[in-house]
Amino acid sequence: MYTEKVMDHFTNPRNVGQLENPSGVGEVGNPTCGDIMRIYIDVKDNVIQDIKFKTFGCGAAIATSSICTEMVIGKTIEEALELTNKDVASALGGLPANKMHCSNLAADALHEAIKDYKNKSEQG
Amino acid sequence: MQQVYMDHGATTPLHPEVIAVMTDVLTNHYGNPSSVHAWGRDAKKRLEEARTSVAKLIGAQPEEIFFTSGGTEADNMAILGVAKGLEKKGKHIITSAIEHHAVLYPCEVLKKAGYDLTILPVDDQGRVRPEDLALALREDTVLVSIMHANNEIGTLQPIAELARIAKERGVLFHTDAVQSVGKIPVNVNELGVDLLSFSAHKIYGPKGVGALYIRRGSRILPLTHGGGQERRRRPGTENLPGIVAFGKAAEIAQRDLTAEADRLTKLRDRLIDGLTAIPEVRLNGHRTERIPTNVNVSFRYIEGESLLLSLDLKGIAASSGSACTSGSLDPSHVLLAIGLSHEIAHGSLRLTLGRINTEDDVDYVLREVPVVVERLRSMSPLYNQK
Amino acid sequence: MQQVYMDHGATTPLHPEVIAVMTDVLTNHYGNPSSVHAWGRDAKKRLEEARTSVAKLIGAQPEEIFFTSGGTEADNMAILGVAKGLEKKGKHIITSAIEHHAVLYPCEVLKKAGYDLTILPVDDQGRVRPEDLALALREDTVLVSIMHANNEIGTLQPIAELARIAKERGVLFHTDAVQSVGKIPVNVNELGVDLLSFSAHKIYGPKGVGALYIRRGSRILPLTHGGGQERRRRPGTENLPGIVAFGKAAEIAQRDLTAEADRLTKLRDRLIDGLTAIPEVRLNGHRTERIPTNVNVSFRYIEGESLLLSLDLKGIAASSGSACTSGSLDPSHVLLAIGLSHEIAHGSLRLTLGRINTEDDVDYVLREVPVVVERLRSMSPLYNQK
Ligand SMILES: Cc1ncc(COP(=O)(O)O)c(C=O)c1O
Ligand SMILES: Cc1ncc(COP(=O)(O)O)c(C=O)c1O
Ligand code: FES
Ligand code: FES
Repeated sequence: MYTEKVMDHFTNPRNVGQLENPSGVGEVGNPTCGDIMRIYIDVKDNVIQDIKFKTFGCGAAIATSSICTEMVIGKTIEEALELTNKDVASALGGLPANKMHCSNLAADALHEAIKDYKNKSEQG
Repeated sequence: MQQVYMDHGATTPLHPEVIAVMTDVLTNHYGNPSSVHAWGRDAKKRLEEARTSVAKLIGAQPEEIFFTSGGTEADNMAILGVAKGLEKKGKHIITSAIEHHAVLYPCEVLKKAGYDLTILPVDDQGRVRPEDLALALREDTVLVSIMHANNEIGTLQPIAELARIAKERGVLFHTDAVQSVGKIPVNVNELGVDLLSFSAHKIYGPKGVGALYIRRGSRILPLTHGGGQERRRRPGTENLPGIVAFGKAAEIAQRDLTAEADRLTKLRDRLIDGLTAIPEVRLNGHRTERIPTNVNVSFRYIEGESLLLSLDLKGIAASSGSACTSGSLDPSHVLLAIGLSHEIAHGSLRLTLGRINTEDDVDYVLREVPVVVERLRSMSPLYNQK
Repeated sequence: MQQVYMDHGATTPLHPEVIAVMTDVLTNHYGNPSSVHAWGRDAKKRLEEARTSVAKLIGAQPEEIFFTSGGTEADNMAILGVAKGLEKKGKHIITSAIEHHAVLYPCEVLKKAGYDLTILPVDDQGRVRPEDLALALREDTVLVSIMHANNEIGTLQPIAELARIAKERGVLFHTDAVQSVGKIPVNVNELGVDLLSFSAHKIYGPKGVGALYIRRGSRILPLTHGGGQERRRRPGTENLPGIVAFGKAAEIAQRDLTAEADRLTKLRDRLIDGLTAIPEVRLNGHRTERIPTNVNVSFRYIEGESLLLSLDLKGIAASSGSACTSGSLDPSHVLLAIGLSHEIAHGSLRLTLGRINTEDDVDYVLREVPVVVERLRSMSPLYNQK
C-alpha cells in the first residue's frame, strides 16, 4: 500500500513536536476525512530556521507532515509557499490514489503557518 | 518477531482438517454435480452431504440451505429476493442502523427504486429496542432484516424477541448471522427467523462460499438465472470444493463450539480489562451481550490507521473503524450510530480473536498497544500533555 | 476397467500446478485483501497478480477484469447490469437461439419486465447470420449477447464480424466465451467485444470462480451491493484461493494453448470420423468452425440417457442433450434450433475432450460406443432391424 519512504517517515517522523515561541502556527482539518495537523515555524531573515509538527491522522498524513517539514527547513518563505501537495506526495515516492487527499494536510498547514507569521509580523 | 493475527472478524485461517478435505476434492472429485455419470454422481453425493452438515450447524433442514458465493450474496439475495417476491404485498422494509453494507446498501438501492425504508436506531451499546420494531411495522412491511452479531462492535441483538414481533404481524424476518454462526449457538427455530445469511471464511472455511437459509415456504425470487442448480434459486456450477470444505468447517465449528467459546471469552475479557486500563479509552459495544471473539475500544486523540500501521510493524494484525481505513473516508457508521463523535470513532481499534490465538498473544498485545498509543498521542495536536 | 472422462465441457479436472498453487494459498495466505496489515497486503498483491494473468489470457487490461463466482454470474451481470445501466437509453436486447441458459434466462426475465427481446435464429450448423443481426438492431437496442463457442455443439460464431456490426450502431456487445477461452485464442480487441464472460472450472481451474471482462467506459450497474471490492461492481470478500488458482490456470492455458489445440483437434477428428461411420448417425454443429474439444452426434432410434448410463457402466463419462437428462424434460433447445426433430435430438451424445485424454481413450470410446448403440437399438421399437 505505502512506499518504503512513506513507512520510513511514518516510523521515524522528522521534526515532531512543538516550538516554544513560534513565529507562526498553522492548523488545518482535512475536510475529506476530518484529520488534523498543526505546524509551528520559526522564521529569521525570511528563512524557515526551525519547524515542528503534530498530526492526528493516517499513515499518509503523518508521513507527508514529516517529509514536508524536511523539505522546507532552511528555505525562504517564498520557496516554502511554492510547495504543493503533489511535491510532497512525489517526494514520498507516491501515495495510493485514495490517499492523495491526505497530502493536502501538510502543505495547507504550512501555508497557514506562513500566513500566521506574515500577519504577526505586519502587526508587530 | 512475534506474529499475532487478531483480525478473525475480517477472515479466518482455514482449519487444517478443512484444508485436507478441500484438497482431496480439488484433486480427486472434480465431477459436475449435474452430470449423469459416475463422476457427477460422486460430486452430487458430496454436495448433499455438505448441505446436511451446514444445515445442522444452524438447526435447519438440508433443503432449506442455498449455497452462495459468500455472505454478501446471501444478504443481497435475502433482501432483493424477498422484495421482488413480495412486490405485490408491499414496499416497506425495516432494518437497523448498524447493519453490514451488504444489507444496508441493497436496502438503499430499493429505497431509490421507490420502496419505503425504516432504519431503526440502536442504543449506546448497539442494541435495537424491540418496541421500536413494534412501532415501525406496517401493513405493507414485507421484510425485517436485523443482524445477529455486529461485525465491528460484536454486540448481539435480541433476535428471538425481534423475530417474534415480526412474526405476529406476518412479516418475514432475515438475520445476517455472518459474525455469530460458529461462535455462539445459532438455531433458526429457536431464533424464529425465516432467512439467515452466513459465510464459510468466517468459520475457518474457504473464501468464496456462503449460504442463505430460507425457511420452507418463504416467498423469494432469485437474483440470477441459468441452470437448475440449488433448485433454480441460485444457478451456476456449484463450487464443490468450497461447499464440501464449508461442510467440514461447519462440523468442526459445531464440535468445538462450547470449548472455544469459553476459552475465547476469557481471552477477550483479559484484553478488555487490559486495554481499558489505558487512560482515556472507551469500550465500544455491550459488555456482556457480545460475541466471545470481539474487542473494540476507542483511544482519544489518535487515529486508527496510524494505530494499525504501528501494530503491523510489531507483527499484530487488527482493524479499525477509522475513516482512513474504510475506503469511504467516513468513520464507521456503526460507531457513529452508538453515539461516538467523529473524532473518537477515528481512534477505534478492533481485535477479533480466533482459534489460533493464545494467552501469550494476549500478553504480547497488552504489552505493545500501550506503547504505540503513547507514541501516537505524543504526536497528536489534540493531546494535552500534562 | 478403463476410466475415460470425456465431459470436459461440463467441467475439467484441475491442473496439478493449479492444485499446488491453490493449496498454498489455502494454507499460507489467508488474509483479507481489504485489510491494512501484512496479511491483507499479501492477499491484495496476490489478487492483483492473478487479475493480470487472467487479463492477459484474453488480451485485456487488468482493471477491465471483474471476478465473479462463475460463468453464470458473469453472464447475468453482463445482461442485467447493462440493461439496468442503460435503462434510459432503451429496452431492446438481441441474443441468439443457442445461448446457454445463463444468458437466455436473464434475457427472458427482462422480457417479462417489459423489455423487447429479439432471439436470432441459427443455420443448420448453429451459426448466426450477420445480416440477421444487422436487420435486428434498432435505435433502442442496448445490448447484443451472442456466445463465442456453443457448449453443446461446439460451433464458433463469427464474433468479430457480429461485434463490428453492433459497434457501427453504437450498441454494446457481450459474448459468453466460457467454452472458447483456453481452447482457441481469444482476444477482446481482435473480437471487438465490450463484455466477455468466462469461467475457471472450464480451463482446469476451480469451480466457483469466473470473470466478466468489461471494456473501460462501458456503462453497467452491479447486481449486488455491499463492500468496495472489485471497485464496487462485485462486492464481497474475494475468493482469493479460487482467484489465484484461476490466474494460474490462465497462465497454463496460454502457455499450452497451441500445442493442446493441435493435439485435441486430431483426437476430435478421429472421434468424429469413427462415430459417423456408425449407420444412421449425424454430426451436430459445424464440421470445422468448432472448438477442438467438442464432438456431438445424434444416433437415430435411441435415447440419450440410456446411452449415457450404458457408457457409464463402461467407465466412459459423457453427456447428452436428451430431455431425460436435462431436468426440464424438453430436449436441448440448441439441437432443436439447428433443426433436429425431437426424436433425433433425444439420441444425442456429446463427448468433450481435454488435457487428460489420450489416443488410447479415443480407441476405447470408438470400440465401446458402437456396441452400446447396437444394443440399445436392438431394444428400440423405432429401429427396423434389417
Ligand atoms: C456481518 C457481516 N455481514 C456480511 C459480510 C460479508 O460476507 P462476505 O465477505 O463473505 O461476502 C461480513 C463480512 O465481512 C460481515 O461481517
Ligand atoms: C457456454 C456456457 N455459459 C455459461 C456457463 C455457466 O458457467 P458456470 O457453470 O461456471 O456458472 C457454462 C457452463 O456450464 C457454459 O458452457
Ligand atoms: S489524512 Fe485522513 S485519511 Fe489520510
Ligand atoms: S422416459 Fe424417462 S425421461 Fe423420458
